[in-house]
Amino acid sequence: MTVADILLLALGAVAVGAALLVVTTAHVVRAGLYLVLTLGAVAGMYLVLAAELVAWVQVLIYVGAVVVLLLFAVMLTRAPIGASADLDRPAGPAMLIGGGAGLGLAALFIDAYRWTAVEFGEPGRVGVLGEEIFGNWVLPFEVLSVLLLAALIGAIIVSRPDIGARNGKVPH
Amino acid sequence: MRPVIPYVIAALLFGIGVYGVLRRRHAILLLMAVELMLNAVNIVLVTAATTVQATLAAAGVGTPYTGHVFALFIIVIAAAEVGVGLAIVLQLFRLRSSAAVDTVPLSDPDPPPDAAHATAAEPDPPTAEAVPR
Amino acid sequence: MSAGQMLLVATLAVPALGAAVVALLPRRIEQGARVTGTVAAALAFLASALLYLGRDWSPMIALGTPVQPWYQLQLDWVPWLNLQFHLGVDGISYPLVVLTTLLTFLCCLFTIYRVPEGGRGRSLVALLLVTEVGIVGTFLAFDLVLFFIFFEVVLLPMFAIIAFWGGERRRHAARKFAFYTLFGSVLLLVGVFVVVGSAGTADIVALTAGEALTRPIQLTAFTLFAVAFAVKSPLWPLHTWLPDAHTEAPTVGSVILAGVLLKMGTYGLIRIGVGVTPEGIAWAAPVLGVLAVAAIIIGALVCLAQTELKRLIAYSSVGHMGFVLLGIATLSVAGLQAALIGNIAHGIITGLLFFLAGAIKDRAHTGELARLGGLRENAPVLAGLLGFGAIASLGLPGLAGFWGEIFAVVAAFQRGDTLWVVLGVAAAVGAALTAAYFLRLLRRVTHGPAALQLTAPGLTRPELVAWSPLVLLALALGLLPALVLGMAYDPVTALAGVVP
Amino acid sequence: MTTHAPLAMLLPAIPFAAALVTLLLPQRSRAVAATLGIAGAAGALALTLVLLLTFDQPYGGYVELVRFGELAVSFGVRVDTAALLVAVATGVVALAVQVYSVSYLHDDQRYAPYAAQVSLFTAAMLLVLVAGDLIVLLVGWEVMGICSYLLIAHDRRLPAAPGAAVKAFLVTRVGDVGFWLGIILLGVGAGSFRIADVLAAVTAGEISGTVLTVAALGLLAGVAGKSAQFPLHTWLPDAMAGPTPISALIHAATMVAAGIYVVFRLYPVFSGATGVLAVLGVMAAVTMLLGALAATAAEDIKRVLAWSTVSQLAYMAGALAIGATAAALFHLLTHAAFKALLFLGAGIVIHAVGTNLMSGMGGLRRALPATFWSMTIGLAALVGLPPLAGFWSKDAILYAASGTAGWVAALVFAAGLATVVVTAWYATRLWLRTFFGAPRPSSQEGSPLQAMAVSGDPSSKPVHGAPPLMLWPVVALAVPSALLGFAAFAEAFVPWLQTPDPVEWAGEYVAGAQAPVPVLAEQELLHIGVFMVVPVAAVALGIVLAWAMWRRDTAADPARLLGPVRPVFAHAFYLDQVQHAVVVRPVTAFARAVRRTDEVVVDGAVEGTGRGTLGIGALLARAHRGAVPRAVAAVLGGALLFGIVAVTLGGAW
Repeated sequence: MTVADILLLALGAVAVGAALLVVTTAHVVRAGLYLVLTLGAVAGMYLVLAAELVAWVQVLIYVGAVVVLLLFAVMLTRAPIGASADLDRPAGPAMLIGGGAGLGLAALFIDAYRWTAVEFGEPGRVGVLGEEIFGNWVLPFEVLSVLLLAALIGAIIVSRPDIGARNGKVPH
Repeated sequence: MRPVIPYVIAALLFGIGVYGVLRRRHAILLLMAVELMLNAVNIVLVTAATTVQATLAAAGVGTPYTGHVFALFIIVIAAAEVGVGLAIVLQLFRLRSSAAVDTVPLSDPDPPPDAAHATAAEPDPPTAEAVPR
Repeated sequence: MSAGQMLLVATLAVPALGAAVVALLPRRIEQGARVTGTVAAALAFLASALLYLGRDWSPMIALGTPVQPWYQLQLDWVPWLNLQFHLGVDGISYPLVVLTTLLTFLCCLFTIYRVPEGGRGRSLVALLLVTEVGIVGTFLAFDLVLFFIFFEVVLLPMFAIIAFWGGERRRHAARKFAFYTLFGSVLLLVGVFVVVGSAGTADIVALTAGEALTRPIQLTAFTLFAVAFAVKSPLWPLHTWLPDAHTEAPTVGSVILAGVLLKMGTYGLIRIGVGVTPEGIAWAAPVLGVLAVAAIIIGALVCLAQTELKRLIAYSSVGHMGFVLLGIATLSVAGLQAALIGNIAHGIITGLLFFLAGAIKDRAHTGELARLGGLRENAPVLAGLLGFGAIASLGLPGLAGFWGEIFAVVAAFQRGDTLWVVLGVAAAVGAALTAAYFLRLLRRVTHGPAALQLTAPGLTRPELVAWSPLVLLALALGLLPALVLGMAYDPVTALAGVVP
Repeated sequence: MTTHAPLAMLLPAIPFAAALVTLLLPQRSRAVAATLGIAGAAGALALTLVLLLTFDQPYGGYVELVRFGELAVSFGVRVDTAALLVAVATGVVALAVQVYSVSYLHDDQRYAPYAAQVSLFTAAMLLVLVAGDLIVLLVGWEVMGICSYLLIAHDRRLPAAPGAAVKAFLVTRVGDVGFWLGIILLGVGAGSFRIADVLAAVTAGEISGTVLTVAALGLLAGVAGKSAQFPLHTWLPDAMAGPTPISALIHAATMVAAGIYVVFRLYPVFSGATGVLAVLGVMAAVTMLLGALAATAAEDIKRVLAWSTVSQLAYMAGALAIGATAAALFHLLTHAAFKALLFLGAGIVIHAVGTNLMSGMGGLRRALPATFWSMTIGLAALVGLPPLAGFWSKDAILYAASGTAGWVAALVFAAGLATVVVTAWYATRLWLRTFFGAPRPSSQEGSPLQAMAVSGDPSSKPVHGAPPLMLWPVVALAVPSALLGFAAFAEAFVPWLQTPDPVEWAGEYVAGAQAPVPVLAEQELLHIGVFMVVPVAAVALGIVLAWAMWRRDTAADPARLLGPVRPVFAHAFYLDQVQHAVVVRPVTAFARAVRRTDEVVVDGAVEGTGRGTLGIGALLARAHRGAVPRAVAAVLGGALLFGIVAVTLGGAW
């Protein structure tokens, strides 16, 4: 049990606990806030795992952008601020499949790794990571940028039905 | 470092995400659950990168940071996904004045036994626009 | 490449090129495109006819090979699949090749003059040419995989011909045709792989000569082949796609369907069933014979109660192909020869009959026997030709249809067992029933008072040009069956020699 | 092969060529068609005469047409005097008919196909006569059938014609199933279709008894169909719907005789098979009486003649059954002459009065004197009045029957003698009702048999005389009808009717063969003696009975003598109805049932498979059409399931 393990355990506990709250809370807005907690805990785990860049990107994009987007969406869809009763469906199948997937995977991992320990190598270096991205993975990277662009345009078009409308009589 | 710890956490997060996707009716909550699953995958990737780097770097095989790269990619894709997803959610909400996914039909309705049911199921932009903003 | 090989390639390539050119010509050149296609078909016919001249005249039985093509073309295509581009022609396939090219040419010629409703004539011509490529390729292929590929090439253009230019229920008929034959083709494919996988070669010449296949493999493969070919031929009770397809298809489609497309099944049975899996066919011959005779009798009886002109002719095909299959099932030289000439005769005569039926339906706007009548009052030449076609089709001695029928029966009697004698007797009774329904047809359609006003009762020149070769061939083959059988005697004798 | 054999091969080819050319003519080119038809028949006749006059030995010649396995089909001829004599008869009648038709069908719109079909028929008949190969014989045999079909259906004004044509072809075709099988059995048994080889094999006993019997019975079925013998005789009276010259050519003189000729030609097959000749004898005896009795009540003049043809053919069959082959052939020749004469004469009568019904005739001897005298000769020959042709030939048959032992011969003799009486009766009736008495309007009411007539033009036209083109053939045919019988006195003629021994005459002609081919068995034709009184007395009885009946009331039908059995005879013992009920209706009903089964069960299975697949697909589609959450649950659950399966079964982890 090293420090890293303890940190990971603690952060993991936070992440899992907050995640449980995300999927169980009756407040839509609170769910978003719990999500922030989960994502932050995961970012902490990345740090422990010596993946600094991933951690910061996680914080920037997830916490900074995605969650904000989600909260905006919550507002735009005029979700109730308080607790609402009809957010959930029956828990039975969800519990079965979700629990099965989670515990099953966990069992597999446990079976695979037992309690073995590995040593950390070199601490994460962003420079090397950059070389990697723009060396080996430059083509996916570029494709990804196109994807982002496409998603951007797609999001605009989907959310603005008046753009594609032929007769232009969609009221706004 | 015991890789089993982050792995198990990832597995649990994934299971929770699945549970959320299945449990929740609200489209935004659904998206949040999906984010949980994506994060679980990211944890696995990063852990694996660390582990592999540790075990294989000495042997000179394996490319370090591949897991990190993938994690980054997934984060970007997740962002894109959320963007598009939320746009769809907004549109859905505009059409049905609800963000619940239960009621979305996946195919054309069968030849309607009664016309009223059919028009109710038909996505019809002009009537949807009647929803007050 | 020798001249013969070039002719072989030309027979396939000319219609393919023709189809491409017709498809690529600008849209406004409609008539020109049809003429172009017809010229391609004519060239293909010429090439196939010339194949005969360059043949190897040496007697072949001395060589000891069961299959001895006049000439062949062998190129590696996909070596790791044992797939070769192996073409060849011999006395068994040559008449079928010429019949195919001739009928396609006549159909294209006919299409210049008349396009059925449903689409543009140039597309029809192009599709006809593609069909021709498939059919001729099937007859020329000396490689199992290649055979299968060509066998399948035919399917889609024919589907399109029926589905676009057909009658009222064309979609249904086209789908039924396509699915039914595809069902057979799947089994054919499996059979091909069984054979190729077991023998390690797909070369038909080698497979026919060798004894590479064990008996269980042969039985399995033949069962698969037999179902596929039985669907195509068609053999009762796998025939029901045929009346629908023939009835709904446009005239030229029916002509090609009945004239040559069905022959792919019987040709396959002879070339592959007898050649590649002789033990299999010998094992299944009684079943084949019984079904063939059932087809004869049932086809005739159904025709006797049939009320629609084209449907009647379609069902008559079932009966006629029953005779062909009976000939094959006897596995004797006489039977195989009877099957060959029966094939050709049926192609010629039924092609003619479908042309005539199409002409009658076009003029009378109905094919219901109850509403037709008195054709010889309105359109004496048409009635005369219909009479000729019907008489030829009922197997009148002296016309082409006779030889295949009687010698199928002769071959059955030659087998000598009680079963085969009974089959022969039943087939002869079926021949009498055939006469009954054709006379009923003539009585309903040509005799009696004129029932309908015909549009344009006279025959046009294109019609006469397209039909007269068929009339002449029906007569010529009737008087001189050796035109077909002379060149087929040696190959058939050699082929029958491989049957245990 | 001598120079004769190719000439003999040319024999059918001449009218065939004429037929082909005529068929290509436009339909209305009468003159050319008629010329070609006459030229074809005349050419064939001339060639036959040449062959007959230069004949010294039976010969044959073969050109192989095609080879099926070890069986070859060759276009071969096999010529002996019998073949040539029948060919002469065919040629003469065909020529007469071609000439006659020019005038008889003077207003026909479709003369060219008609003439072509007559020429084609002539060619087919000649082919049957000279064929040296069973398959080639079959070709001629069936082509004759189809020509008969086409020509019966020729007359567009008769609603009954197409039906009668179909019936004629189908009934003979049913018999031909047997004929096919007989030929095939013989060919397979002998290993060759050449008649010479087949007969040699039969004589040598190479074909087993059962096979031979079955083959002979099969051939007999074909013969019964073609020669209108019971029970396949029903088509012949109906065939009178054809134009009268056709009745003369096909349904009296030649085609129907082809069956008899084939039995004659293949006689060793029949005599070698046990019991087959007895069957033939019984068949002949039944047909003889049946035909004659049916003729007594028939009202249509052509039907009377048709039934008489049935009856006379049965004489020939009976003669064959008792082994009197030469007598059968002799009767065939004389019958061809006088029956053609009678039909053509009847044609003139019908042409003159515009009806087929005898109730519309009467007193015509003054209007048509030449026809009257010719037909008188013909009828007298038919009944067998000495010294006309029919007397000698019929006498030869009866004498042979009386002189042969066995019950078959006795049966044939008894039936033959009874038939002589009946024949005399109905012939006298026809003669009296047509040519004597007062002229009658054609549309006479009250005859219950009028409906039986195949034709009845109700408008009563004035009687007009015989056109010369129609009269000449009739008068010309009167000569052989009267005199042919005397040929039996000629020393040279009698051997011409004998069958050459098939063993000696093995096939190809050997040039300069030394020994003449012996005949199978010497037969005599002429018996002048006390016996001749018997048939003459029978004839006299019949004539007197009819005359006495007619004397009482010259306007009434002597058939009233028949009393209650008259409708039975008029309907020919209701055999048509029986045939309809026993064969036609069950077959058509069965056909409908089969069609229905084919469409509902066989096709239903196919369509059902398609519909079933669609149905299952629809069910599955409905299962997939749930809302998003259920779909998601299914996907994730499925993935989990796969994972579990992979882990459990994979076992790698």
